[in-house]
Amino acid sequence: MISVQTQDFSLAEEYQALTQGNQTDGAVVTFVGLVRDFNQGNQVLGLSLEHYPGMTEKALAKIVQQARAKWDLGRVRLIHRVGDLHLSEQIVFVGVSSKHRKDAFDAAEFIMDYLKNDAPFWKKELTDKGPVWVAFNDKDKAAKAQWTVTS
Amino acid sequence: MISVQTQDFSLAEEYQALTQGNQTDGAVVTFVGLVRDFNQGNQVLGLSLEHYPGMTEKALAKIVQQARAKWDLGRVRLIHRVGDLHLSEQIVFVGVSSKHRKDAFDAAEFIMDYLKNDAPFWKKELTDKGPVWVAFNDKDKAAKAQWTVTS
Amino acid sequence: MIRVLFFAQLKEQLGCEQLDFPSAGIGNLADLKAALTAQGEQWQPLTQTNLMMAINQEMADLEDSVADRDEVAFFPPVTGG
Amino acid sequence: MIRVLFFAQLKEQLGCEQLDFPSAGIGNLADLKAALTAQGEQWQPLTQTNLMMAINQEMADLEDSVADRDEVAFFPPVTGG
Repeated sequence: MISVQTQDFSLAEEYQALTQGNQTDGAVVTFVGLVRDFNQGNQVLGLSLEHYPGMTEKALAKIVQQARAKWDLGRVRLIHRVGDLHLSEQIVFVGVSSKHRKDAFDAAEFIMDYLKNDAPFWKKELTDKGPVWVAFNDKDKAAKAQWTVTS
Repeated sequence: MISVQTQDFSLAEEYQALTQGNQTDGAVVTFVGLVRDFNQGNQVLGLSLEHYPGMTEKALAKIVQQARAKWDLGRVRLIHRVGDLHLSEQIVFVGVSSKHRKDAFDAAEFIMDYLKNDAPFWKKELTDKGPVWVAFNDKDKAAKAQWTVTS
Repeated sequence: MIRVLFFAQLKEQLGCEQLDFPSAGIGNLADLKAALTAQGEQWQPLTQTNLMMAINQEMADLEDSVADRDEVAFFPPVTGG
Repeated sequence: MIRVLFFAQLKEQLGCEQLDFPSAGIGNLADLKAALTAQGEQWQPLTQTNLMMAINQEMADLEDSVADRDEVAFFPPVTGG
């Protein structure tokens, strides 16, 4: 399940969807990214998320497909919100179930690392100094690169 | 928050405790381990979890402390159930919040890897062939060892 | 015609969200970018380094071929998640 | 006396959950293990490889010192999580 949406999501509902009727997977890893108060030196009041409709969904589907090719995964759920978000609001959810915990941990982290590099989303932060487009973080490039080295 | 308990836990409540009033952490990683239907060649109907009261709590506290020394973490919550558990029931929860996602992912995985080696819990599975003490998995030893190599 | 889209700060810098551009003489993304930039001073933001590109909603490079009716997008490095 | 605890399959194999053992002549965990094993055939499970040990609820090795009133535990490799 992949969704790009303006509305919020519920971790409890996502977890339910990952586990209900699923007796084969003993491991569930979830990641939630939230709007935090301080980023790249600015006090953040909220943010606006722009995306490339059509391409976004394809890019996310490809990332999940790449993860499934690398690891033995059960269920995978990926949600990314767009539009205006306030401080502490949820931005992104990744949930992975699998038989073994290492697969679930690796796949969830891989999906986030690839999303940060390959999915057409752009964040404009509303800061105490005015609106600021978030700059790409080279750490995210390095995070993606590690998966091709260690695989 | 560290707890060894017979009663079940709620991912939603744990997530709430990790995020409520927490504006500085933009990343939350959770892991849930569940009783799965097939393990080490046996059909599993349920399991019984024994532990070493007193030592268990100390061992878990030490593992969380080791994680905090390695990474910049916000909140950490760790729950392990003991007693009799049925198929698909929740066994263990780890939740970590942090400013950056890599710290949260690494710390959650580290805590599970160390718990699997250093916390005095023992699982007896009720299988279709009768009760079977779960054998230690060498993959868990390797999983722990990786953290001292890559750190 | 080639449908051309711009996103995020690039869209703001160009003051343009989308346009249709004649495909005549355009072989690849490099050609399209050069033709767009040649339109005038206000198109200089297209020459910034690190711009990302997509053809028909797939990531692409300057050497990738562009044909009539393709959808092309130019945008800054992505920052979602 | 040394308080000695056994867990999981080791507890079942020995048919014993805990006992108090005289500390006289016991310098370290190896001494204690040898003295327990010397009690008879039913204590042979203590000689299995990979047994883990704790002194006062901290993981310990055979060389670690044991004193009167210590709490010592013997158990198989752990399998929680």
